[in-house]
Amino acid sequence: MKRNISTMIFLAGLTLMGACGEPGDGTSAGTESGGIVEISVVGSTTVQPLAELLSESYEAIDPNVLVTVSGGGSSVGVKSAAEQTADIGMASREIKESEIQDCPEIVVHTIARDGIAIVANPDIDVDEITMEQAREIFSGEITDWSEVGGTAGMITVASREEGSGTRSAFEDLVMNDALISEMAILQPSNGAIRTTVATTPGCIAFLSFGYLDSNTKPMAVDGALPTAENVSAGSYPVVRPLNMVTYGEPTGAVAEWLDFIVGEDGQAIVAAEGYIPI
Amino acid sequence: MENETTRMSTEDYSLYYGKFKALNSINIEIPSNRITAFIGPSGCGKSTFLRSFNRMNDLIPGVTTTGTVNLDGRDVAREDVVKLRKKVGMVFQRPNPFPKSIFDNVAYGPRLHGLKNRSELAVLVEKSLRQAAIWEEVKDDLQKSGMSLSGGQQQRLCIARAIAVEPEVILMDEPASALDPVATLKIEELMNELKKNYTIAIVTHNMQQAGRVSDYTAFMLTDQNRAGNLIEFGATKQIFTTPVNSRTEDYISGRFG
Amino acid sequence: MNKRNFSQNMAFGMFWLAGIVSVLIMAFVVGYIMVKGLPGISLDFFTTSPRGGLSCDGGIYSTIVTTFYMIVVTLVFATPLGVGTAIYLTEYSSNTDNRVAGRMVSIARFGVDTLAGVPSIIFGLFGYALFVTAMNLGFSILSASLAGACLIIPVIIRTTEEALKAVPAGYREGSLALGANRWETTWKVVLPAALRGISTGILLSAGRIVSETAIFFVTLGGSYRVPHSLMSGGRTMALHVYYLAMETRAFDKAMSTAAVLVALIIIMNLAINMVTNKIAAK
Amino acid sequence: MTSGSRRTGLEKTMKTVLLVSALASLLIVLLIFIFTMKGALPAFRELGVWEMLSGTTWRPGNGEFGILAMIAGSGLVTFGAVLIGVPLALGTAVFLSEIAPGWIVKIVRPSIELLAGIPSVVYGLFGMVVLVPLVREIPAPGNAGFGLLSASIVLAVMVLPTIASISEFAIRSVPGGYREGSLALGATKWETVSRVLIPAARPGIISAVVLGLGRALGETIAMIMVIGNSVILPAAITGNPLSIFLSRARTLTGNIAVEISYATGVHESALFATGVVLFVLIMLVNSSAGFLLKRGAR
Repeated sequence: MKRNISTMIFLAGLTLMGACGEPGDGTSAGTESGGIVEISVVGSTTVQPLAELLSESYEAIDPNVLVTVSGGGSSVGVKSAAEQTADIGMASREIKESEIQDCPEIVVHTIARDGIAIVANPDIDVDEITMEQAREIFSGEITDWSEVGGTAGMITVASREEGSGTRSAFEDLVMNDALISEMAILQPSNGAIRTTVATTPGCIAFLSFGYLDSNTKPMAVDGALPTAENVSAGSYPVVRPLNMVTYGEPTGAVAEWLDFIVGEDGQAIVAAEGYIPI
Repeated sequence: MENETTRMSTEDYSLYYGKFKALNSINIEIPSNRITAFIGPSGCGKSTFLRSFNRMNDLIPGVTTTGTVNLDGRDVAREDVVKLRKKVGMVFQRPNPFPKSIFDNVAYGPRLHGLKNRSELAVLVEKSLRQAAIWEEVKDDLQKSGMSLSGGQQQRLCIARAIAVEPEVILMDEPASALDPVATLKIEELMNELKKNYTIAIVTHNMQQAGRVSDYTAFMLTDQNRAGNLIEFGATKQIFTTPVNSRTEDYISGRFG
Repeated sequence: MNKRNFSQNMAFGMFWLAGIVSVLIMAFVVGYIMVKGLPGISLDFFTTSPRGGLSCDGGIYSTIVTTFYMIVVTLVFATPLGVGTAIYLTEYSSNTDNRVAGRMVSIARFGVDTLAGVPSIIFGLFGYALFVTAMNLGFSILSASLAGACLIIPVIIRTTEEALKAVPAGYREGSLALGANRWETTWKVVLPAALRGISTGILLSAGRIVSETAIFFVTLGGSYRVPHSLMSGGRTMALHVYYLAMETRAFDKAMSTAAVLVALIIIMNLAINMVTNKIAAK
Repeated sequence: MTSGSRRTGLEKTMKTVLLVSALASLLIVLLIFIFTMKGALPAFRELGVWEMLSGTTWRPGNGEFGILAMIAGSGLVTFGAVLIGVPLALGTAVFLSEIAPGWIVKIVRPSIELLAGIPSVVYGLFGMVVLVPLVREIPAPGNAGFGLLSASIVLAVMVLPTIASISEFAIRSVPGGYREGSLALGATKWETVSRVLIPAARPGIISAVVLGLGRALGETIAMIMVIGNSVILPAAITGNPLSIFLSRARTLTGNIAVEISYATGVHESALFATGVVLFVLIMLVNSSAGFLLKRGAR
């Protein structure tokens, strides 16, 4: 009987202790166990596949490192780095002022840039729109393809959900203060957006460069097609950074991995996946 | 009855299900090493009364009692229920062997009460099975499941299981009502053997059975409030031939019930 | 009379239709997934881990491992609690010791009924708030199992209760009459007799863990590496299907993984039916 | 220590242990309530409970957190699922318990059990690649396939097994005497089913439907894959009022799952508030079963 009570108190204590949070060890360095250094990476689902690829390539070079990449979203990524529950946080957007205020110690490493392409269903016969038209289409003012020079047909807008890094970048860069139409189909991921655009007649959406393929039709904006070359040349305007966030300057294996990413081999992978090297 | 020693007795014993009085102030003395039969129509409370001796009624929510039930002069309510049930064994209406081997069925009780030694257990199991007159039928395969036996064998296995904890009293709640006549006869013969060593109380529907096997008979009947009363208690021969109470006579002669 | 026969025939026709439609739906869903998914399945598919980020090459090895871990760890948490609760509710509820015990039973019963109605996304939200964030366990097998355990505890309780209730009362009486106490009776007689029933409950729960996505989406992290400790994140097969369909270019792999998942569920159902039939045969 | 006192000690210990485990479920429920409430409190305080419940606009970027559209979305999709699923489920239940020959039962019942076991993500996938394109074929302006109809069909299939198997059990549990009594009076089998069996099994059927409702309200992953997730009050898109089902919508569950990854601050809190609303809604539905049963018993 007594033992039961003490077990319960122990468990309750454990819960409370956990609730207070454990202090981290100061900087991001990875966790070593049994000769293997583990780096935990958490955050944006846009960066996740790229980070996975980068970790696999790096582990081929240094087998003593194990990088585990988890999703959770950009905000969770920044929070995890700030609270040191992960070695690295991933964010597919700029780090917000409020986030830096909450934790001034965080250090941002831009590992690539990502263009955001405007894509349409392959059957659409419009090849180019202006920034202004894009704004009006996504805000719901233009509702028919004939208004932008195509064959008459209803425009169906698809968009990422509110809060997504891709969406907030798109809103900053394209929408200015206009709001994306409430009628838009909202999908919680780039993959779902691509499927939606590819299969829905008259559909238009925005999509991270990494997800472009022949099933969707990229549109030129103000005369520039969404390609890495045009981004590098500065003619394609819709671009956002892909960031890694650490708590303090990284050391050890974490620093080495980040160096690998921004180095030649890492950036080659970035380019091969359709993103823009820095 | 003067020459008998009393093994169990009740004094002004009443039992209630919630507010409903099921047994009304029963006084009885059950003699040692004899078979005492409880007879009466359905619902007269004879099974409930039998289950009072090993406090099986404790399991039913809302049961309260007044008066006392005594074993060897001591109130069973004050006794540790585990010790009480070790001294007062029970055999149920439907044979209820556990889904275990024959050996484990019989060894179940002794193991509970702390006997671990394998060879001592084996001796005890054999002795119990012999006493229950089933040894010859099962000795070749004690690892066989108790459930695989016939109904009559199962009931004798249950008797062996009850004997194995070396009780003083064995309560039998209509032990043969689910069995065929041949199996019933075997159980009755067995009871006659067992009374040498044990005190037996049996509830039965079957008056012929009571007449055949018991030394004493208690006749119970419900009163106008549906509470069970002890109407008459005496030597079986006397109850069946010269009952004092007219209601006993009516029941015995088959005028009701 | 003819009118009555006519309405009977009409009605029965509808019932036949309903039964047939139900089977057709099953056949169509399962058939579609299998037809689209099976061509992508080879031995390699089971023995290699996903790799290659967005293109998601490779197989599903690590997700099988994670699924297995999740089943084991979740059951370790949930089984004692679930079986314990069921025992208390069925074996101890009739105890007349005191009023408090009766009150406890109804309080516990209320808790179980409420828990059974909680939707899985709430378990996910709760797991995220308590285990991932407040207790600092991060996206890990541990966090996800704790949240997952909340989902299956009611399943285990319900099936165990049914199994215990199916044990004949005579077993309990027989044991108690031999001087066994409640616990000895439960442990030595009732539980062994209910074991098959309880094991179907555990299989059923394992199935729920295999199928669950919403909870793990917000607590498990989704790393496709082979997990190496309770604190590793991971990706179950069901979660992998979601990621494949929603986050990568590998839609065909999503179908193949879904096919494996459905096959696994079919096998588990067959196992459950086998166990139940054996109980029925007894 | 004697064997007897050790046995008694074990008995008492186990009783406490079992009681503690029995109370664990309640503890979990309380913890869930506390943590969800704690998360939701800032939003309720800052935005107002009523404002949230009655607000139709959800634009976290603008600080607008109305969840009425999601409540409507959850309600409508559940209604749609009931409309499609309940007749099918009850029909199947009657078929299995009263009509189907043994060998057919042996095919139908495992099929339904299998339907119950298929992961919701697989239903979502199936909905995405099969149902959505089919629904898209319905000619109506703005119909993209994603929406309430696709979601309702998927959901109907998902609740079918729950409702069918519990109802079947309820009908089977009707005492055989009822059946024989009715048939002996010259009633046809159909009259027996419709006038005797179904009324007698009504409590079980009601709780089956309510349980199915709870399931439907709680479904997440399959919903976000097919419903379109737009935060709008669903409305008919053509003159035909039924076309409301071609409208896109978002469920309460979907709102949480879709945005929790990105949310911080009030936004995150508003998602916990969504969770509280969902929790309360499901509790109401589940307890209504008890209420309906009591009324039915009278």
